[in-house]
This record gives sequence, C-alpha cells and structure tokens, in this order.
Amino acid sequence: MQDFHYASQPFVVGRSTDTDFPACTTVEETLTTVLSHEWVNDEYKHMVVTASPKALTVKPGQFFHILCPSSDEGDLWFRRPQSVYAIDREGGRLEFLYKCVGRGTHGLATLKPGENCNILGPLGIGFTVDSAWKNIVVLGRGVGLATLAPISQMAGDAGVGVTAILSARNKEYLLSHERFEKIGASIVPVTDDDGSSDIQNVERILLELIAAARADAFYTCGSNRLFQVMKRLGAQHGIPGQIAMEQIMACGLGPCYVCVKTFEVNGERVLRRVCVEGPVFDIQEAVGC
Amino acid sequence: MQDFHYASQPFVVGRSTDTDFPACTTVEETLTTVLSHEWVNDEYKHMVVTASPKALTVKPGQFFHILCPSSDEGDLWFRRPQSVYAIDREGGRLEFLYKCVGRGTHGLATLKPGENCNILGPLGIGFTVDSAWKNIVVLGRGVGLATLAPISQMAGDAGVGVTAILSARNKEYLLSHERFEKIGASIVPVTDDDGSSDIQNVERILLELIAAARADAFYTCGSNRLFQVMKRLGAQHGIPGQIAMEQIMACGLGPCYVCVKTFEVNGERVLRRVCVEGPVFDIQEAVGC
Amino acid sequence: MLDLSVRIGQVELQNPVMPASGAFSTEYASVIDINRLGALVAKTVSRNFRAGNPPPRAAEVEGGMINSIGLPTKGLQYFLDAQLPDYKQYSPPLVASISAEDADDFQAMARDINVPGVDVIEINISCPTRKPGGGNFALHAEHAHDIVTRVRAETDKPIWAKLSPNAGEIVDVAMAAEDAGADALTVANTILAMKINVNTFRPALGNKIGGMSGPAVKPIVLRMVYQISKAVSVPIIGCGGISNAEDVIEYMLAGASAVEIGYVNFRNPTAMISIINGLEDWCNKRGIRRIADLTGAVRDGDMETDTYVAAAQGF
Amino acid sequence: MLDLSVRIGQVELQNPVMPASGAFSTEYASVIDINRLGALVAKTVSRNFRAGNPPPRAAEVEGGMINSIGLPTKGLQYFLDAQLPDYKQYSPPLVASISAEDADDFQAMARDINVPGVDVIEINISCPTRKPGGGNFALHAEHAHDIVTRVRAETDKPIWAKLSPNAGEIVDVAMAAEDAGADALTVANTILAMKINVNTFRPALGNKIGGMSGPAVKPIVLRMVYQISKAVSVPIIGCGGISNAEDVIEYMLAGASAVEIGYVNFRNPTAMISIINGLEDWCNKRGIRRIADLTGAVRDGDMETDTYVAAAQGF
Ligand SMILES: Cc1cc2nc3c(=O)[nH]c(=O)nc-3n(C[C@H](O)[C@H](O)[C@H](O)COP(=O)(O)OP(=O)(O)OC[C@H]3O[C@@H](n4cnc5c(N)ncnc54)[C@H](O)[C@@H]3O)c2cc1C
Ligand SMILES: Cc1cc2nc3c(=O)[nH]c(=O)nc-3n(C[C@H](O)[C@H](O)[C@H](O)COP(=O)(O)OP(=O)(O)OC[C@H]3O[C@@H](n4cnc5c(N)ncnc54)[C@H](O)[C@@H]3O)c2cc1C
Ligand SMILES: Cc1cc2nc3c(=O)[nH]c(=O)nc-3n(C[C@H](O)[C@H](O)[C@H](O)COP(=O)(O)O)c2cc1C
Ligand SMILES: Cc1cc2nc3c(=O)[nH]c(=O)nc-3n(C[C@H](O)[C@H](O)[C@H](O)COP(=O)(O)O)c2cc1C
Ligand code: FES
Ligand code: FES
Repeated sequence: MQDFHYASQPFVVGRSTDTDFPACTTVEETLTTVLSHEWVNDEYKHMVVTASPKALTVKPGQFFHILCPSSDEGDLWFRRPQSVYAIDREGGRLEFLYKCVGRGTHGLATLKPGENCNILGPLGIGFTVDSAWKNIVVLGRGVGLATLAPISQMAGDAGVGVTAILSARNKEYLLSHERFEKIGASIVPVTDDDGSSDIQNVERILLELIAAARADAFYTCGSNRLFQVMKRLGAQHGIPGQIAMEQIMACGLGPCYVCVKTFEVNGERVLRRVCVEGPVFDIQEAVGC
Repeated sequence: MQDFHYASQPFVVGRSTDTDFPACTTVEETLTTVLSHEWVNDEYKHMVVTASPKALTVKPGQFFHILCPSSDEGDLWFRRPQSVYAIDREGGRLEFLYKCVGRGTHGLATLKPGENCNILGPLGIGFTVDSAWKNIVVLGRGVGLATLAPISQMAGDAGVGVTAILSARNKEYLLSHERFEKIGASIVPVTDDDGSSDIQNVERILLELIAAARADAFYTCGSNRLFQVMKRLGAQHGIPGQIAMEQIMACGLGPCYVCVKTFEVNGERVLRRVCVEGPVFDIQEAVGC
Repeated sequence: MLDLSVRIGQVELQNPVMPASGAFSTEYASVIDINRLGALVAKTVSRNFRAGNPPPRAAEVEGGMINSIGLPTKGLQYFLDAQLPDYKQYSPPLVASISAEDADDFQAMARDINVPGVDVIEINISCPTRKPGGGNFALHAEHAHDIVTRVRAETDKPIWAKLSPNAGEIVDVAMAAEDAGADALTVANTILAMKINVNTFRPALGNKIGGMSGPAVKPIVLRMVYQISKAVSVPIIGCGGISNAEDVIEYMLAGASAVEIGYVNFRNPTAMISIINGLEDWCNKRGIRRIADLTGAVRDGDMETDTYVAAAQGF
Repeated sequence: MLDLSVRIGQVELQNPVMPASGAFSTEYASVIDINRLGALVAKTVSRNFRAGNPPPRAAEVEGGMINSIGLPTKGLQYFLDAQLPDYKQYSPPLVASISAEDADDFQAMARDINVPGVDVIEINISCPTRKPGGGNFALHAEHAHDIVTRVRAETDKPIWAKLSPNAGEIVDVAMAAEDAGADALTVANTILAMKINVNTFRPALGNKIGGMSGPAVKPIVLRMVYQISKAVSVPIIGCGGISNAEDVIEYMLAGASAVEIGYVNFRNPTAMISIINGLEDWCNKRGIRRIADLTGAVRDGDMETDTYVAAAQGF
C-alpha cells in the first residue's frame, strides 16, 4: 500500500529525500542510518550515523542541521544544529555528542539504531589550525566540548600539540576526556565540585600556559565566562583565538538571517550569521556567546 | 527521560488518555490494544482490539470514532468513524472491518498488533430487531456489509431468521460471507461480474422474499441505489426498514452539526445528525445516503 | 492550596476552562463530568430556525479544521423551553450565545434572552460563515459599537462580545466594544479559510469557504489577545487553538483571564478535563498559588530593544 | 510533452515554482540546482543599511514558524553592485524585492532598481515586522494604490505587488493594486502572530510579535487567493504554507498562476526541487498537458446551494 496517493497529504516533503544532488553542490540533505545511539550520562547522548562521501568532507567546527523526530504528539518544524563530534572518513561514519535540553534533542534521542535520520550538511565554517604553531589551548564546557573535540585530531594531524582545559560540574560530566586523551592532548580537568573551574583558576592556568609558551592559539566553545577570559588574555598577550558560537537557526544556509550575533570589527558593531559566516569566528571579534 | 516537560509541547492531549470517566457516562475515550490486524483482500482490513466494559456495551449499528495514526509526514486532525463489526463480550474484544480509502484509513492500517489505538465510543443509535418478526432481510454492499454483519447475530439472539443479500464487484469482495453464514443467515450473493447485482435482479429477489413472507423488516447500508429499491418496496408493501448512514464527522457526539443528512418526516424536510440521531434511521424517512 | 478560580467581571469561574460556542452541548455529559468546567457556553442561537450551510460542513487541514456550519439553530423559543432547563441541570454558570439578522434583532434577542438561568450573554458578532442577511458586525468598530450599545441597553447581565480575527483592526473593534459597555471580550472566532480537493477540483466545503480553528491558529489569535490586552481594561477570554494546559497558560500570560476551547474537543473529547488537571499540576509544580495571577504576566517590560546588544547576548 | 511553463504577464517561467523573498539566496546553490526554479526572488532590499530586529528572530509553532527578521539589508547599492551580478550567474528570471521608508522613497527605489538584469520588481508593501518609519502599505486600499501608482510611473518592468494577509479587506487592496497598474499580485506575506515561552514568561521573539508562515497558514492564504482571483484579472502568485506538489495544484486551482515558497525551504532545502518533480509526476499521472490550464480550474460553478439537497447527497 506504499504507493497510495493521498488526496491532500499535508507534508510530503518530510523526513526523506529523493533529490539528486548536482555535482557542484557542497551540501546535501541526506538520510543517514543510525548505527549506535547511547547515553553518555543522564543528559548527554552519543549518536553514530552512516555518512555519504559529501557529508564526510565535514571539518571540525562545521555542523549538520538535523531534522529531529518528535518525542511527543506534536511535530518539530525546525531542524536543530549539531556540530560534528568525530569524523571517521575510512569507516564512513559521523558522530554527534549532544545534550538533551528541549523538544528537539529529546526527540532526536528517541532514534534507535537502524532508523533513519535526515541531516543537512556539512554547514558553516570550521576551525583552522596553523601548522607553524607548536601548541594550542582548547577551553570548553558542556556541549562546547563536543564541538572542540575534533580540533585535537586536526591539530594532531598538523603536528601541533594540544592542551585541553575541560570544564564541567563534576567528573561525571567531563565529556570526551578519553577522546582528547587518545589524540595525546594534555588534559586539565576543572570542575565545580572542587572549585577548580573557578574563573580565577582557569585564568591562572591559561597564564601559566602562556608563560610556558604553550599557547600559540586559543579555541573555545560553550561558556560565555570562559570565552571572556580567553578573549581578554588573548588580546593582552597577542594570542590568536577562535570561538564556535551558537544561535537559534532556521535555514542553516544563509538566507534567513535568523541566526545573527553581534561582532566588533575595527571598533564597529556588525551582525554576522552564525550558520554561514560561522559558527567559528575570530575570538577578538566576538562580543558575547 | 519520560518525565521531561517541554517548554511548549504543541499537542499533549494526543493519542492517550488519563482521564477518569465518571460512572454516569456512557461513552469513553479509551486506549485499546490491537490484537490482530489483517488484510482481508487488497482493500479491506480487519482489526481486533481489546475493549473496556463500557466499550463492550456497543450494539450493532453503533460506531466508534477512531483516532488514526498517520501514514505520511502529516498528522490527522479528525477522528474517523467505524461501525463495530463484531462484539465479543466474553473475550473482551471488538472487531472492525474497514476499507482503506484515504489518509485516515491508510493510517489506521499501519497499526501493528500490540500497538495502541485511541477509540471513542460507543456512539450513536444502533439497529433494533423486533422479536415478533420471523424473518428479516439485510441488503448491503461494500463497507455496508461490515455495518450489517452484527445484525445477524442480534437477530439470531432474538430468534429471528435472516436473509442476507450481499452485493459486491466479484466473489473476492464478498466480505463477511462466513460471518453471516456462521449465524445461520441464508445468503444471496450478487456480484457485478455475472450481472446478478443488477438493480432489477436485486428488486426481483426482494419481491420474492416479500412474496414468500420472509421479509418482516428491511436493513440496508452502503449503497444509495440499493437503499432506494428497499425504500420503495418497503413503502409499497408496508415493510418497516432501517438504514445505517454515513456522513463526514467531526465530534461524533452531537454538538458540532457537521454530520447532518436530509430526512423527510411527514412530508417535511429536516436535517438530522448522523452521529447522535443515527447512524441508523428509519428507511422511509431517509432521502439519500 | 491552589486557587484555580478566575473572575470575569461579576462572574466567578471555578477554573478558566470553558468550551467554545458551537463545540459543546450537554451531550458531552455522556463522556466527561461537565460540572468540572469553568462555565458552559451554549451554541449560538438566533430568533428563528436556521438550517445552516450545505454539507460538507467540515474538512481537516494541517493544524486543525475548517468549518462552515452556518449557525443552524432551532430558534430562540426552543432554546428557552428546552435547552436552558437542560443546561441548568449542571452547576457551572451558563453563557448563552446569540446572533441576529440585524442590529434591531440583536437588541430584541438580548431582551428576550435576558431571563433567569442565563448567567452571561455572549454576543456572536463574528461568525464568518453566516449567510448574507445576518452577520459579522465585528469587522468594523462602528458596527461592533452599535450592537454592543443596543444589547447593553436591554440587559444588566454580563455581556461578552465575541470578536472576529478577520477584522483588519481588531484592537479598534475591541476598544469600541469595551466603550459600548461589553463586560468582557472573547477573542476570537474562526479565521476565514479554504481547502480544495485536488482530486475532484472541488472546494472541500459546501459553502466553499469556512472558518479555521485548531492549533494552527493559536499564534495568530494569541497575538490578538496580547495586542487587545494592552488597549482595553475589561477581561479577555482567549479562544483559538488551545489543546493543552500550557496553551492556557500562554493565553493567560498574554492577557486572557479565561479561555474557551473548541476544536480539540472533537479530537479528544476528554481534553478539557485533561487540561484542567494539567493546569493544576503545572501551577503546583511551579509554586503558583493563584492561577489568576498569570493574567497579563508576560515578561515583556524589560526586553532588549537594541539589535546589537540583543544579538550579543545568549538567547 | 508536459508543459510546466507559466506566464505572469510578460514574464515566462519554466515552471510555477519560485522561492519566496527572504527565504532564499544564491547560497542555496550549495545544496540544489537553482537553475531549475521558475524564477529567483531576492530578499527585500531598502535604500540604506538596516540591522533588522533584535534576536531571537524566529520560533517554531505548530504548523510552521513565526519570524521577526525585520528586513535587514546591506542597502540598495550593495544589491546593485554585488547581489545582482551574483544572481545573474543563473538562468531563471530575477525578481528584485523592494521596501521603503515612505511613498517618496518607494518611488525613488523603483527608479533606482530599474536596471538591466532585474526582470521583475516585487514591491514588498506588506512586511509585518518592519519598525515604524517604514511600512505596511498593504493594509488599506488607498495606500496600496498610491505606492503602486508611484512605482508604475518609474518603470516599464513588470511590477508584482506583495499583499498583506493582515488587511481586513484584502480584496479591496488587491483591486486597488491592479487598478494602479500592478502586473501581478503576490498573495501574501506573513500573518502577525506571537508565541510566549511558558517557562520564562518571555515572548519567544525579541520583537515580541512576528509573522507566521508555514503549512498552518495555507488554508487562510488560499482563501485569499480564491477571493482575489474572482475580483481581479491580473495573475496571482500564491504564497503561504506550500510544502508539496499538491499544495501548488491547490493554489493554482484557487486561481494562482505560480507560487512562491518560503518556510519549507528551511525544513527541507531540497523541497522546491522535489515539488517541481512532484508537479511533473502529478500532471503526467492525470494526463494534464499544460499545467497553466489548472489556474482557476476549481469546480465551484455548479455546487448545490440548497442545504437539504446537498445533505441528501453523498459527499
Ligand atoms: C552551530 C551549532 C552547533 C551546535 N552543536 C552542538 C553540539 O555539538 N552538541 C549539543 O549538545 N548542542 C549543540 N548545539 C546546540 C543545539 O543546537 C541545541 O541544544 C538544540 O538546538 C536545542 O534544541 P531543543 O529543541 O532540544 O531545545 P529547545 O529549547 O526546545 O529549542 C527551541 C528552539 O531553539 C533553538 N535552539 C535552542 N537552543 C539552540 C542553540 N543552542 N543553538 C541553536 N538553536 C537553538 C532550536 O532550533 C529550537 O527551535 C549547537 C548549536 C549550534 C548553533
Ligand atoms: C457511522 C459510520 C460508520 C462507518 N463504518 C464503517 C465501517 O464499518 N467500515 C468502513 O470501511 N467504513 C466505515 N465508515 C466510513 C469511514 O468512516 C470512512 O471510510 C473513513 O472516514 C474515510 O477516511 P479516510 O481518511 O480514509 O478517507 P478520506 O477521503 O481522506 O477522508 C477525508 C475526510 O472525510 C471524512 N470521511 C470520508 N469518508 C467518510 C465517511 N464515509 N464517513 C464519515 N466521514 C468520512 C473523514 O472523516 C475525513 O475527514 C463509516 C462511516 C460512518 C459515518
Ligand atoms: C464546528 C464549529 C462550530 C462553531 N460554532 C460556533 C457558534 O455557533 N458560535 C460561535 O460563536 N462560535 C462558533 N465556533 C467558533 C468557536 O467557538 C471558536 O471560536 C473557534 O473554533 C476557535 O477555537 P478553537 O481553535 O479552539 O476551535 C464554531 C467552531 C467550530 C469548529
Ligand atoms: C525568515 C523569513 C524572512 C522573510 N523575509 C521576507 C522579505 O524580506 N521580504 C518579503 O517580501 N517577504 C519575506 N518573508 C515572507 C515570505 O516571503 C513569505 O511571504 C511567507 O513566508 C509565506 O510563505 P511560506 O508560508 O511558504 O513561508 C519572509 C519570511 C520568512 C519566514
Ligand atoms: S539560520 Fe538562516 S541565515 Fe543562519
Ligand atoms: S459529528 Fe458533530 S454533530 Fe455529528
């Protein structure tokens, strides 16, 4: 009965896609298959999906715009952006690590292995690493760690060392610890429960790294307070920095201007779209995240 | 994560119900469980569900208003009425036999055994059988047979004989044959392929039954042409008759006045609501179905 | 103790949940305990019998339905003789809804329905699918003002004026109704809409066009409640697309004192009871003691209006 | 051979599917072949730079979304220097969309955008979330007439007037625009709407209210297209809630010659291509040779108007 044609199907263009993508396009709306989907703790879930060759061209800091199923009686009418957490080009897989916060992410969490997931991407501008650098510092908290994780891989590939300052409520929420470790990053965990995630302590750690000449560049995501410290120290010490930002999105492609954030460029305030002009921006130009 | 509370869940009051029904109510919105669900031919499906004691009070000719799942990307916003096909009071089961015609019924057809189905009922006014009668004639076509099937049971229980004239395109679509048989109805199949379903032939059969005094009452459903014949012969020969009618419905309970049909009562045209004043009406008052 | 009661002028409701006119009758007593409702709102009645519009009278659309019932009624006398006593078997206040052929008739209807047992008169000046000869007096402020003034002259009972979302300047209409003496405003009736069957090329409704209701219209009507609540001081009854407890909260935050519920009763006849239960849970969970305090409690006074500042903040 | 082409006055489109202004840019070339579209409709441009409204600028609602982008633009000069050449890399005709501070500015904008490469000028007189000082000239017939007259005086290019569904008398506005010389009418822009977050008590949009679009608004806008098509003779471009091929057919039956598609591009960026493919399939299956024949083909001329007769028939 699959061929039945409804008199007034309200939403045919739904979760699937039958469109041929012209060769020149860089972005695809594709149906992936969920390979595994596990809770990491009681808030975060880790999803592995199959990926097409075009999807696998994704770079750290870039994201996919995901059509989440609904977990309630309603329907979701926007996609949800999720940055890529790991890229397995040989295995043809992509990984996402996300926090369940609202309807979209809770809906996403209902997907079972074997089910399809419609993703759009890769989107946006990712991180860059200069192979002339010796050592970079990544500083993240919460879901920010998911976005920063692939940086270590990229730095490693470019022969650059990584110090990863990972901030969380407590050890249990120190996500991606192993992933950073595997790459050989030197890890500095800071947590709320022992007070080590205090902004003063983080500043102290950063200053030490600067003093030790182990901070050729800064990378941050996921906390406005941490970003502000990095921005200030970066400016004071002339250290370049990159930040991955978030904003509510509709299209994810550029035209709608829903996802704007404020930046300061040469003393002037400008709005930029997180989806196409970011999500990765120059840390000195960002105002707040 | 089941307890998660969404900021703006658009449709909480969905397929499930948590309401206690006051003892005085006669109708329930309940979640049944699908026990079996099979294709009868390529158009009709037979569904058996569990039923609450209140749902089991349903009488032949009454119906349930079913919240069908969707088989496409959209959502269904109306329930769909389906008359009860069989009532198993001991086994606590209800059966439906329905034709897949549009989004609602194709959506219903996707339900698998073990899944829930939200039904509202029992609704409307059913058939009546006078135990003084010796023999009644039921005449139906298509889905009308589903509605007429339980009549035989009821007539049998009242000690009344049944002649069932079953009309269909061909033998394959002669639904409920066995069910009528089981009750001991004498069956007259008429089909399009051999021309026996011709209106003249059906009229001839009815006249024979009248002549043989085997037509104390008429019952019909599912075909306007067949209804018109029964109405005419009933009027000519003073045979009481009942017809089960259909109309697009919204509420199914009476207030909305969506489901009106025209009737002629003492020479005056009136509108009646199929859901509460029917679906079973006096055949002589019905105008068209 | 949680207090779910709300007050619409002189009328106290045990909770803010009422059925919308035309989507309810005492026939609902067969499936729910209608004594739990805030009030009972009767189907609109006109002086004389009306057959209503040709079928099909309803069609489903994404997010709800469109209908063109056309205000069928057995007439005023039947309402007074049969329906009123039927409604008075139940405890919640009764809101009678009236419509009329013209302004004089509206005035006369108000006089004739001004009987004991009727607790509130809702004047349906906004039905979009009544046939010509009667009608939609809620499209322009002058007409609304005239009708409300005439009804006011005939009764001391609370008058609720039911507005039309099809008006271009609904805030002006609301202010006119308030000025003419309406005790409350019901916002709103259905939005004119259409569906065409692409197989048959036929309009889905016998009346060709009809009124849309259901969850799809909620953001539109909610916006109207918000705008009107900034302009009038009489209570507002929100009506449009409510399907769960949070929708009721949203309407109250926007400025409604109570709500009326239509379409969702058709989809889930137990919805109004679930919603009342849901409101109780919602308030208890958040430590809200009086639901009436939510009316107009939207936090819109301190919002960032500078685009650059707003876009620098989290959202 | 199936002919999907349609004609809007002097402009021939290879098929009736266009993006809606503000929901499209050449950035879509990264995901679809935009040369397959009937035309390209650019984001509305104003004379000078505008930042737009404070975030959050969009929220999802049942059946679609509300937005309050607020017409951000880099200004006319940037459009002419950078965006126009960018669009002209592609083959479909270019529809430029303009907005302005006042009537004089609208006239001047029309003059300044009257350059080679611009194939059609769509005048956005209907943006519901522009800040005061510019505006919605589509709420009243006189204003619409004035703007279209002034634009007409400046250009021989086709003018499409984009109407507002928030107008109380949209048919009057449509007739005024036609009378003033519009070559076609785009029906319509977004419907004013609101959402309040019941956790934070805050409006979901920084601008408090915004414009609603998506499948939920389709029946409302379709009704407007139907009503307008009975009253004007210029072509109509349907715009509102289209998400599949059958929605396009429905709009055409109601009287539209072509359509513009907004929201669904955000949900499925490949939607416009799927829809064009779907139109082809739909016509082929039904033996329709020229899609243009569907315009206004709704079968509404022989409908039963007697309620009793209609209610005696099958439906
Ligand atoms: C470029 C980018 C990359 C991201 N990567 C990750 C990641 O790797 N892991 C992770 O856990 N989260 C990530 N996020 C945040 C994630 O998109 C949000 O948590 C998610 O959209 C929330 O949706 P929800 O429906 O569960 O929550 P709700 O609160 O119900 O969302 C309501 C609405 O807000 C929007 N929204 C809410 N929060 C965000 C947000 N932060 N960014 C964009 N839109 C939002 C949604 O689109 C939705 O329309 C990323 C965000 C961006 C912009
Ligand atoms: C009292 C009653 C009992 C019925 N019993 C049976 C039965 O036992 N077996 C069976 O196969 N069919 C029965 N029908 C018909 C069945 O309800 C319709 O076939 C079904 O609603 C079609 O829905 P759809 O979405 O598949 O079709 P669509 O054509 O997509 O329906 C579109 C709309 O029309 C309405 N609609 C369409 N056809 C009917 C109809 N005939 N009656 C009421 N509403 C309709 C639906 O509610 C829907 O809103 C009965 C109808 C009534 C009124
Ligand atoms: C079938 C139907 C009949 C209606 N009849 C009336 C009526 O008689 N009088 C009236 O004032 N409103 C009538 N309405 C409008 C509703 O009262 C209500 O204003 C509208 O449906 C919006 O609410 P909802 O979205 O919750 O349905 C009717 C609505 C429907 C769907
Ligand atoms: C994010 C967004 C931005 C829009 N910007 C414009 C615009 O700049 N100019 C314009 O005329 N309409 C604009 N619109 C309105 C659309 O062009 C269209 O009229 C409306 O969205 C209805 O179509 P839809 O339901 O298919 O989205 C915008 C709509 C959205 C959703
Ligand atoms: S989300 Fe549309 S421009 Fe960024
Ligand atoms: S379906 Fe509502 S009255 Fe019959």
